[in-house]
Amino acid sequence: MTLLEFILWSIVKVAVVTVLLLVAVAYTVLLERKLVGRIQNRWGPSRVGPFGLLQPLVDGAKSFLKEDLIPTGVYKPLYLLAPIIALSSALISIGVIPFGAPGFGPKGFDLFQVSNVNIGLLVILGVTSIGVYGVALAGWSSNNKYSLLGSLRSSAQLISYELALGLSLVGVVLLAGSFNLRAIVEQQATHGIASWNIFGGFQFLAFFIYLMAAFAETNRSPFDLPEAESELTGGYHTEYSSMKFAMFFMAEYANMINVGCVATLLFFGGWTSPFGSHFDHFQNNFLNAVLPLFWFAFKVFLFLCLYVWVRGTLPRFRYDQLMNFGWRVLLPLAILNIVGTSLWLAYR
Amino acid sequence: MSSALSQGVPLSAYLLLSAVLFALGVVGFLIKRNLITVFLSIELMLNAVNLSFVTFACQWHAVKGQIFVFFVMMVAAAEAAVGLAIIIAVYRARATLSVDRIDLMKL
Amino acid sequence: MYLALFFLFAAFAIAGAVNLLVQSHPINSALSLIVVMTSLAILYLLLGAEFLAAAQVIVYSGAVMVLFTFVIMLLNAGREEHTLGSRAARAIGFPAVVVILGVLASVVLRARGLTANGIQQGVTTTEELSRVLFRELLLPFEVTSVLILIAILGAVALARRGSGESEAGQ
Amino acid sequence: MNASLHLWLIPLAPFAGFVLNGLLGSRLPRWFTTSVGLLAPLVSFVVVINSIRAFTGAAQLPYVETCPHPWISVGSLHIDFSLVLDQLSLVMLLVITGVGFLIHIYSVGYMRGDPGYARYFSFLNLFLFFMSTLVLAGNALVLFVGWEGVGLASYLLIGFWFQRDVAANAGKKAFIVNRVGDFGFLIGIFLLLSNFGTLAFSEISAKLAGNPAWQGGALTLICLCLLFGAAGKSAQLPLYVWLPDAMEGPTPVSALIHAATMVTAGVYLVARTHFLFDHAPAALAVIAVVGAATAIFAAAMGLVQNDIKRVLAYSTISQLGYMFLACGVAAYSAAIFHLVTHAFFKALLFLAAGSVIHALGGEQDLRKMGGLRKKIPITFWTMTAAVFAIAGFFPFSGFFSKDAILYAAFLSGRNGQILWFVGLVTALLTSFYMFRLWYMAFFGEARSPDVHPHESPWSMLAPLVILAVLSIGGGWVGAERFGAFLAPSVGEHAALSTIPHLELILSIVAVLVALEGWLIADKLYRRRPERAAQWAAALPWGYKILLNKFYVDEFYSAVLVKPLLAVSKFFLDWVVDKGILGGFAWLLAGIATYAGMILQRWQSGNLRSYAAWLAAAAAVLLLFLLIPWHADWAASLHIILKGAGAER
Repeated sequence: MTLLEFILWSIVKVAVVTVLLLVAVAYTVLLERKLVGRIQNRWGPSRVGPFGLLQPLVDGAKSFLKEDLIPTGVYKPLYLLAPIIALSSALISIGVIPFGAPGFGPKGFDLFQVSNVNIGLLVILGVTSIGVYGVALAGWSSNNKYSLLGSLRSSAQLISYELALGLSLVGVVLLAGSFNLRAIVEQQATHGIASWNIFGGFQFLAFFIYLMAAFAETNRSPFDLPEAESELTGGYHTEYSSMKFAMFFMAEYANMINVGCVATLLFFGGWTSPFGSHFDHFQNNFLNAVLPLFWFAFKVFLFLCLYVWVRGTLPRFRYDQLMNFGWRVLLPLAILNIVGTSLWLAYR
Repeated sequence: MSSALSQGVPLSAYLLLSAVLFALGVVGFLIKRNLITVFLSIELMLNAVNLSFVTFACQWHAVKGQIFVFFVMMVAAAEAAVGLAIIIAVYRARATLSVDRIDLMKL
Repeated sequence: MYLALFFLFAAFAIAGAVNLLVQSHPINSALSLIVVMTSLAILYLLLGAEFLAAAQVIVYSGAVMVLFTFVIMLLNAGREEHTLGSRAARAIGFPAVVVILGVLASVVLRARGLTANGIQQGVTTTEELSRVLFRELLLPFEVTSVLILIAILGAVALARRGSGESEAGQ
Repeated sequence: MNASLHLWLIPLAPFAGFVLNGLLGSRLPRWFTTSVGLLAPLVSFVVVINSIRAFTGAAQLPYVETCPHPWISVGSLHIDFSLVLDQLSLVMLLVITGVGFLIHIYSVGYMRGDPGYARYFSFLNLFLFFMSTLVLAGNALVLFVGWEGVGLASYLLIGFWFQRDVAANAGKKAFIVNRVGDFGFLIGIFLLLSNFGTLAFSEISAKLAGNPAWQGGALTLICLCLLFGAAGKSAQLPLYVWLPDAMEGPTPVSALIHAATMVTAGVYLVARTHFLFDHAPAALAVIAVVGAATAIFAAAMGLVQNDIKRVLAYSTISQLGYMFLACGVAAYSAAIFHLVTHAFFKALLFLAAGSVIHALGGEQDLRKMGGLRKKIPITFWTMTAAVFAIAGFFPFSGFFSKDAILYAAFLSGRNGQILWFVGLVTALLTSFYMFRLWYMAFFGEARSPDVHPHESPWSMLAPLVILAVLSIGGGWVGAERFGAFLAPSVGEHAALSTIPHLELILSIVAVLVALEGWLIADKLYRRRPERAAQWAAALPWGYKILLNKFYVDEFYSAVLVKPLLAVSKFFLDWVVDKGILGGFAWLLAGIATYAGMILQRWQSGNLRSYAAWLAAAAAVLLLFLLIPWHADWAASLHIILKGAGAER
């Protein structure tokens, strides 16, 4: 493959994945509204299109057509930069996520992963850590006390939970002996559901920590303090409107999807079938390529449903509870998990 | 594919970049008046030196060069934590961050 | 492609560093430094230090610099005041910088035996790195953890609003 | 065959006790302090007992343990840290650890309730550490370490109640007077080193044995120096003044340090270095005279003291004089014998006195005592045993040892009879003042009716009883057998009388003299108490001199202390301190001030200028590293201009 081909293929892949991700984001919003509606015993959006399926399009159009307000007091360069940082860091992560089996594509080219990086997991963590700036700068540059409070809360929360998040993944990395996401999945592929890290790898504790930290990292309920509307009107995005607000919105849902993808890859065997590799190999090449995609999407879907479920049922934490939980519960648990896993690995 | 893809970069270029960044860091230390920015300049110098370390690690295929950078990062993190705490304390005491106004040992 | 990437990100790095100096608002300087650090992370990747690249982003860009912006936001640091400053800084400092840069550049340019890096030279895997780190350099590594602990304690002690008299009036 | 006796444990166990109690004692419960404090001397005592094996052939004597690492090695001088066990040190160790252990037990009761309980025990253990080091020392330097160490422990314990000025001053006095003596000792050590090239006792002894003609001269000087040191430690004339004041310390300390063990270190030193003194007859004569003079002088002062502990202090000085007298007539084994028995009965006297003081709630004045016989019977009876022992009645232990000394003195040369007579008079005085104390304390009516004496607890009484048994029976071993046992360490004392039954006659004379002392005391203080005052009134001049202790303290104060202070004031304060040091300090300060005035322009406090200097320094350093410096500056310049590559 020449350089030109490489670049062309890469551009195509990036474009397809980005579009897919944005569509997924849009429909995640719909999913959430529908599910929360059902949880609260109402219908959710149902007017636009069959079962409200066209609602995301309409929402998008609405955001786009709204007047773009820029308050006078803001620090403009950063005010404009912040949503871009937030959204782009949310979108970049998907670049290293493998969502299908390897080996499908011309000339050894990987069709179902934008880029297979040795340190894929670290890249995701790194990019996530950059995402903090979006929130932090948005709040500060808005020159609004609610925004500033929201962003300060958010930065502190993100930094605190990033630790627990990173540490919770160490157990998985120890099991796989690699940061490569494909290697991590392959390591769980043998016996289906029994060899998934969450069960076969005894990483249930790690998954729990990851889940909690992920809720916090994505500013989702019950850890949605940075945008707690009852206290801070809108938190860091109080002063944002129209498309810039939509970017934050999309970033949040894209992050949810990312987190779901990572959870799927690390704890639920990624694209592999829950029935093990015996049933996963068909003579039909097409099935072989598509079934893993289905499994991956299905697992992420379940994870998103979990997200929405939690949002629909749990109340919001208080700020000190949040910090205490992160530092005094999750962090020690994560360290305990690492110690336990490494001992288990050493004496296995 | 080839020539363009595998065209190497002389390591001296990295070293030069490192030297330039370091010099810029020193200049920043000399001309910046805000305590935080001065601190940022120090971080810039540290990063420049790190680049040299990684370059030499690449030159000699020595893993320890990279590990040294690792240690520098840890020290920088510790330094940032303490340094920023000091800056906060100084700001509380004097209500300014200008290095030219912070020139007395006592209040 | 290595060459192109190098020049791209070297340019980013230098631009970021210059911007750090030019900007008068600390938050801009901090963001410029993030640009520099992220560019350096890419350069580390080019040099085959992939773990360091990730660590650079996570530790420097993601943690240390967040701390900086956090403090800038907390103190609401404004633009720099224009003060006269020190004559010594200009009279001695700038020549010194020129000398340092000149010496370093002359040494680098005159050095022989420096190779070029490219795709052929391979990558230091995380495994290799950790093997050395946790076998040969275990003690320094552990000592670093003590250092960090001390730094945490120091930071807490310094930044905590003491019951001292200086705060009484505020 | 040479099984290890672990001598190192003897000093080290108390040291461990010192460290433990010193560091932790005040933070831990009392039972911990007590058990550590008692365990330390007990361990030492057990090791000492165990080392008796050496005399049944388990080890060769003298048995030596040397620290494997050389202690001091400078040029041709090599000094090891060596411990030596022979007959002499065994006897001493038995006394030190045995009596020491008893006194530790006694202290548990006596010091109960003192806020410095842990400190007290740590100091007491420290003392045992140094004392056993002193006794076990294989060379003069190790001995000196112990010597100085016991001085320190003594200082700490005399000034134990440092809140009281008197105690603190007494501690200082003891320390300073001892320093004077130590100065002599140290010079003696230097002279030994320059004359013999070694400090090990065994080597010096061997060199002297190989050269019997070596007499007097340098040896006399060395011996006099050592004697000076010994006189300081053992409170002999003229350096005795510190001992009476040392009674300000706790009574068990007086018993252990200032009666039984430390003050006898001087006697031990003379006995240990007897091979030197044997070659210096002049020095021996000086010792004999000093001893005899001290004995009678101190006994005379003891006659009129009213403080119970001070009486005992003067008695101690006097008895030490006896021991010196014995050394002076080369009867070392008799000296050591008296040392041992004296350790028993004097420790007992002090402990019993402590019990009396304890019973009276801190009262030390004899004139306020009386009638205690019935109230504290055990104390009384044990005290009685001790009084009879010190007075020299048959068959109490003091009789045997004192008798041996007097006998040896009588037979020593031309002036032996004079020494003997002085000793006899001293015995009379001793008997008198001891019975005076006995009567004043225990007989007659209670003179302070408002106090209600009570017997001491068993932790105090048990040592009293044990020591009483030892005071009675300690001498039955007999001076000859004792001498024979010690002979390998201190040599035979070969003076034999030509007169038949001389020893028996002398003994009877001594006992009669003691009896006379008793009778006088009986008359003056029991039957006719008013006569004592009449005597004092009849001889106002003599009584006053005695009461004021011959004005020696005043003499020292006027002749030594005050001029010294005056000179110090003038010379040290004005000339040295204010003149030289002060001037120098002013000069330095001036330089610093002016330099500061010039240099402070750099210390502007401006961060950026500091950074600039830093950068400049870095630049200079880089240049320095880059340029290959040559001796020839022109060549360097050439290379700089041509570039570094040109040098190849």
